[in-house]
Amino acid sequence: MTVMEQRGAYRPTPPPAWQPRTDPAPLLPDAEPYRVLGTERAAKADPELLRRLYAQLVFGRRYNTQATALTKQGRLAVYPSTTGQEACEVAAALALADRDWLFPSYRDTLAVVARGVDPVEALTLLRGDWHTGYDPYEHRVAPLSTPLATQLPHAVGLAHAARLKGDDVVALAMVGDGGTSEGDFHEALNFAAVWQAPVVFLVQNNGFAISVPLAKQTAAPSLAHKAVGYGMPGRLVDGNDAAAVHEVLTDAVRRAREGGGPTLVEAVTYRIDAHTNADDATRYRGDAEVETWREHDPIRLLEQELTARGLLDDDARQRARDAAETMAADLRARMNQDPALDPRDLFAHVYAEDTPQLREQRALLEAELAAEQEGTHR
Amino acid sequence: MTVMEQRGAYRPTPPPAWQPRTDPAPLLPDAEPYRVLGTERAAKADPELLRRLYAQLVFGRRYNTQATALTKQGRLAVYPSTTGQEACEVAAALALADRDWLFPSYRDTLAVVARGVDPVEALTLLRGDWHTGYDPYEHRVAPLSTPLATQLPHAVGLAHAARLKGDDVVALAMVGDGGTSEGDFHEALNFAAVWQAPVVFLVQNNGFAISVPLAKQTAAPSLAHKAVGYGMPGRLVDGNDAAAVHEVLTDAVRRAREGGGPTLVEAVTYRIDAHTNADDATRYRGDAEVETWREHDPIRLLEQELTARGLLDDDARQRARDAAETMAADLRARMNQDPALDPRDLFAHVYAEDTPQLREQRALLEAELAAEQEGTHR
Amino acid sequence: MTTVALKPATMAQALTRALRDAMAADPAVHVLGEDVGTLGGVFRVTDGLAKEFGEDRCTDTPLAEAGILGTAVGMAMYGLRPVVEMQFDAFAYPAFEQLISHVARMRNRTRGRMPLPVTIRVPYGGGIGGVEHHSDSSEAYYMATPGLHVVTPATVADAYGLLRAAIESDDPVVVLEPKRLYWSKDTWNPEDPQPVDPIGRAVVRRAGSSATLITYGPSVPVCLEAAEAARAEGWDLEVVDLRSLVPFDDETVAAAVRRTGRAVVVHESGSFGGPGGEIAARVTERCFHHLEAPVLRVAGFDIPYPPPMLERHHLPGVDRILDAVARLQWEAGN
Amino acid sequence: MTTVALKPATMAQALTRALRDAMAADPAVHVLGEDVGTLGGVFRVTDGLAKEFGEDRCTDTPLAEAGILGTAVGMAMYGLRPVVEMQFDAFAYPAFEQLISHVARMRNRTRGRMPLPVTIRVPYGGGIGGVEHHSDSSEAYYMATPGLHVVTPATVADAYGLLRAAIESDDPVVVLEPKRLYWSKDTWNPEDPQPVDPIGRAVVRRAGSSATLITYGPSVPVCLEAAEAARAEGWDLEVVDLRSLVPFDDETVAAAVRRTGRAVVVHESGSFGGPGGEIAARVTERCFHHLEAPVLRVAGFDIPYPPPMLERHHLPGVDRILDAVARLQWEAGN
Ligand SMILES: Cc1ncc(C[n+]2csc(CCOP(=O)(O)OP(=O)(O)O)c2C)c(N)n1
Ligand SMILES: Cc1ncc(C[n+]2csc(CCOP(=O)(O)OP(=O)(O)O)c2C)c(N)n1
Ligand SMILES: [Mg+2]
Ligand SMILES: [Mg+2]
Repeated sequence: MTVMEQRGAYRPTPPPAWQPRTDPAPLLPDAEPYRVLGTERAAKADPELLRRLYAQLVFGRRYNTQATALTKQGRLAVYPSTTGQEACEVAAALALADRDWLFPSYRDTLAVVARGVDPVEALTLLRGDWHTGYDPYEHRVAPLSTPLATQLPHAVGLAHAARLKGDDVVALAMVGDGGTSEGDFHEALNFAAVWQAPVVFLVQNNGFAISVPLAKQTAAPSLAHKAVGYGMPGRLVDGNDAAAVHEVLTDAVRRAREGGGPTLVEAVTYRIDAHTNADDATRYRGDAEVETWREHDPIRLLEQELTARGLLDDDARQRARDAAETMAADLRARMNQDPALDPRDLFAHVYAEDTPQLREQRALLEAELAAEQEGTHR
Repeated sequence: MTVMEQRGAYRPTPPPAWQPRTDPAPLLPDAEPYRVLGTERAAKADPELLRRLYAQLVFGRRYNTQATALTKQGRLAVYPSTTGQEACEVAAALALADRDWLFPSYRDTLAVVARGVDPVEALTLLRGDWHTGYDPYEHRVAPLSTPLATQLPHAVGLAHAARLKGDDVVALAMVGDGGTSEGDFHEALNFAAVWQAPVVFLVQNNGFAISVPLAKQTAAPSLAHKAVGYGMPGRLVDGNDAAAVHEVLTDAVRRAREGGGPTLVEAVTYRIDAHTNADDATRYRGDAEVETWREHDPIRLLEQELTARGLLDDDARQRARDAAETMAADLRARMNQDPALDPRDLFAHVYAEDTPQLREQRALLEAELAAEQEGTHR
Repeated sequence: MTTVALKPATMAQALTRALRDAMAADPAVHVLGEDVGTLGGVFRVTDGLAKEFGEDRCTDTPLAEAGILGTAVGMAMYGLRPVVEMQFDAFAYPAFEQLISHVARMRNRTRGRMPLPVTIRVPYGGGIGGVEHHSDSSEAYYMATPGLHVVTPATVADAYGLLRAAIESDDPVVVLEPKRLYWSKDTWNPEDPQPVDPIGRAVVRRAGSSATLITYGPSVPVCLEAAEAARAEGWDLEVVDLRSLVPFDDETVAAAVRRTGRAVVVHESGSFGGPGGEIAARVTERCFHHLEAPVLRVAGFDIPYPPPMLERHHLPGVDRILDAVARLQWEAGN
Repeated sequence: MTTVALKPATMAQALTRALRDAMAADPAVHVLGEDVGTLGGVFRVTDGLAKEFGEDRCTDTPLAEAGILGTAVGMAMYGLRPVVEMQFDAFAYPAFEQLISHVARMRNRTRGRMPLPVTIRVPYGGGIGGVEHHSDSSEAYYMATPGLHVVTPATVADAYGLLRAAIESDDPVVVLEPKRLYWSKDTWNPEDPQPVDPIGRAVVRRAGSSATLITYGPSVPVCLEAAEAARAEGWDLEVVDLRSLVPFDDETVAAAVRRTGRAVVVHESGSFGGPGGEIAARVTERCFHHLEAPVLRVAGFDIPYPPPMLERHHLPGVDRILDAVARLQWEAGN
């Protein structure tokens, strides 16, 4: 049976015989972002999971501050920080099984690292080295996508292919609030719903696309409300509540895995740092706003919960900090080494096999390198 | 005050202080397509309007059959018929004031004609003559748009510009069900809502995009459900009920004119003919389905209503038919004349002024034409 | 071995056959695009594939070209070999970001770890009386995008061979199918299709000694016709069919031009910024001292594609080609 | 008349000034794009415009390039003169369908009744250490699209003049702004900006007699540097700055090449299918008998733009230019 037949073929019927094809009600998001921490629901959360999330958040925050520091030392060309968004980044990675695929946007190196990729390999793009430092097939992490929203159809295609092959694989694709305005967002969600592809779309609504606030990006009640227009459920979640994001994503992944099709998740969060180290956020927002969000810090929220319930002792806290510091020290040390790039590699992977034209150009470059070497260059 | 300020600036607030920015409920379409004819609502409809719509539908049907006949005689290269969709075409034109703008898709020559454009001028594209036979500024009708959905951002931009200039102008843009899948549909609706542009989007859901049925195009409850994801109202209407389409579009145009912003209207209708004369619809659909829709013919629906209420006598019926026949005879006669195209015009309007390169190429063509003339061509 | 009689077939039929054979040979080959399933494509090139291989192998997609190519990228990432149909030349433009920013670069970006064996079929060019947006010669865009292969057949046999080779390539290949040759016939044995040539080889379609016409796709038959007509004027013209624009067969082309000392590049695409500039420049770089005259270009005009009623004035025909040959400074040299 | 001292200004400042002057001169001029309002653009070229003219004149749009250009088309239809900013070269690709299928054709399609005075600003090219998608040389795509004008400044004064001319043009103009020259300084009098040259005129930046370097945009300073270095080798190189790629100034370029008899085209863009092929071909067509050697091309390689750590090996520099000059067959002629 084809995917189409499974979903039941639609034949046009004249309005007198009209039947809504899908019930819209269950597709609409709740009016308020879903929360777990600080609510009754927290009691039902697995303490082990909460502790794991906590350690990962601490790790993630340290990763963010370390990477930002590396930009100041000129060791990273640019770094888009996820400080304040660690709950989304970490939950995205943790909600997936090993065999699943992650499709990160350019901002999501933390999710990539949380999925198991070596931080140095995750950062090659941003240090000015080759684009993808890791093998996408090793951890099933697609290359970081710079052109916004273009990774979403890739995730749909991969998930669809896996399903056609009978493999039990889910793809989770990440995008920003700004990215939802791109045509590729629309086309990807539509394909996903029509094909009932096992894919989860996570929109991190961090309030801004560089300098542009959400009000200039959309007039929708929420970004999650876009889901009904594709015939998939939309979920709104507090993006700084790690337990909530994890639960909502895990549900969506399970649903996709069981053949229930795609889900759109909007996580409401905030970009505490500037767009990147090169950006000056004071040009477009005030400190007061940032302060409000610092109050709602993802680590603090989780720490409060854990502490209140006696699930976090000083030891565990220290272990989390130590692990983070070990990573940071290692990252610093290894990023301080200059990578050795071979200019001849410029031609190595343009095609499976060099064209005659590239062979000529490689020879030209080799002559230039030889002249440089011998100091005979002009 | 800028448009943005009028709409009220959104500042990100942490989820604990979350306020839905827009109430989604009024944006959602009804579960059933809106109908007037054959319901109690019909009693409230203006008899004069109904009679006018009737005459226009008869005219439109005749236009469709005549244009289709012209393809068989080789007088039109191709014709995408709107037989069965006349209610949408006619209502779109009639819902607009003179100063408003119509943005037709490639299928909508009938709407263009209903807006006042000479049928011969409306058909130049389809007879193989220059693309736009009419002056877009004379009747405020944009050129027919072949690349699907690309006309939608144009409509938004024009409406936005008019509003910025303080002009009381609304744009109505037409698109097919298939066209809603394109990225440009998404981007246009989003811009329209963010800018609160005075624009109305009319989707004619005629069941097919060439051979592809709606079920392969979308999994949404209805196309009108896409509206809420942009923060604009979505309306679902019986596209074969001329009174209903006219009422819904008129409301949406009024709303836009009054500063209420854009509306998405999905008119449920059916393409009775093949995609174009070149298409073979039997490859992808059965006669039975077509027959069901013939029962729900827009002319018949309106005629039944008018007749039942004694609003249509034989005289009026005959007058409508006569007007349509006059148009058809005139169209036949004028389309049977070969238009005289001057090859030199190939260069006339590429730029305001020819580039030196085009001047050289024009000279080449002129030499070729001279040789052809003198029979000295090889 | 039984001898099979050569049967006439159209280019469209050869393309269908190539898709069918590729799908039969490799379950990873999937066809997707607008109307490719039930309808068999607006040019019927995918006719019968959905029936034979199922709708999951030959899929009618939603109407969104970036989505089609973008999902094909994802499918290729997972090991499939998608063959995408863009319905017409101008309707490939919405997919250009996916094409340029991802399809052409994924192998390079991942240092060879994530190749994308995606085939992109684009019916292209004019001469079919199509309305605006249905007759573009868009090859310049593809040629200017490193990471893509670009091929275009001019014969029925090449249509089969190049499409098979494209699908077998581990790199993305744009297959430009000349619309006006879809119904051109050739005797071709579908039971024993040509072995698949590697992509990147031009072929001399007609040997000649006076001058070389360098051309491809829809202009090949026009050049052959011009070469016939040229005999009356005492010119013996050579015709080279490039078949592959990327990679470019410098060897075959330069050898031909060195033999004749004169060359004209012929294509439908506009001249300015079109393929002819590249071809003329590389031929000149390689054959400068063999050239009796500059390499000339015969092309469509640098205008948006004209309406059907005027297209014959736009498209390079026999006369425009021979006019150019006449300008090859015969007094000076020969 | 008071004499105003020439002050050093950057190219970015001159562009800002051009926008400001154009907006002040004509209320129909509107700026739109991503981050152009409050932030003043990622390169600060639109800095201060929203403040001075209001957010309705300088508008932060949603993040969607086809939407930006598509709505600009509609605004132009209604008599405005939109100036669109594409944030980086590679982020203009999503707008290519609007660009090719509408912007470039609307005047022609409507027989001159609906001109589209849209200016499209595209920061382009490399040399700034940008990550992938931030350093593309995309001029070949624009050049191959009839109906567009394409200009690119190399000096502060030209940045002002060309942008003003683009906005005043009744046709769509793509303004390619060399990112790595944004912060290049020049003495330029902002109080008395250059009169606006008509689009389409090249300029000889350095007279010379040995050979002509034909170049534009970011490669102009590199060529001037190469010309200085060449003196040590006994070559007196001429440098022509094209300024306008469409229309092309055949007159100035051909005159220069006829004078020197040798030419090298220099640009960052890849060579294959890039602007150099067109330029070399047209120069050869016009100057064949004046040429002592084939017109050579010095360009970036035919590869996706490389990572920052390797870009210096990709970009044409003084050495690669002089190596090419050395190959201009000096033995044969001079
Ligand atoms: C197609 C495209 N257009 C423009 C850009 C330039 N750009 C990089 S990040 C960015 C803002 C993204 O905002 P959002 O999607 O909200 O993600 P965030 O940065 O907040 O994570 C822009 C405009 C791009 N990368 N791709
Ligand atoms: C961008 C683009 N892609 C493909 C096409 C080819 N095409 C022309 S009409 C059509 C189907 C359109 O379906 P729909 O939007 O439902 O409009 P309808 O024909 O039913 O009026 C297609 C695929 C096109 N014109 N533009
Ligand atoms: Mg954001
Ligand atoms: Mg339809």
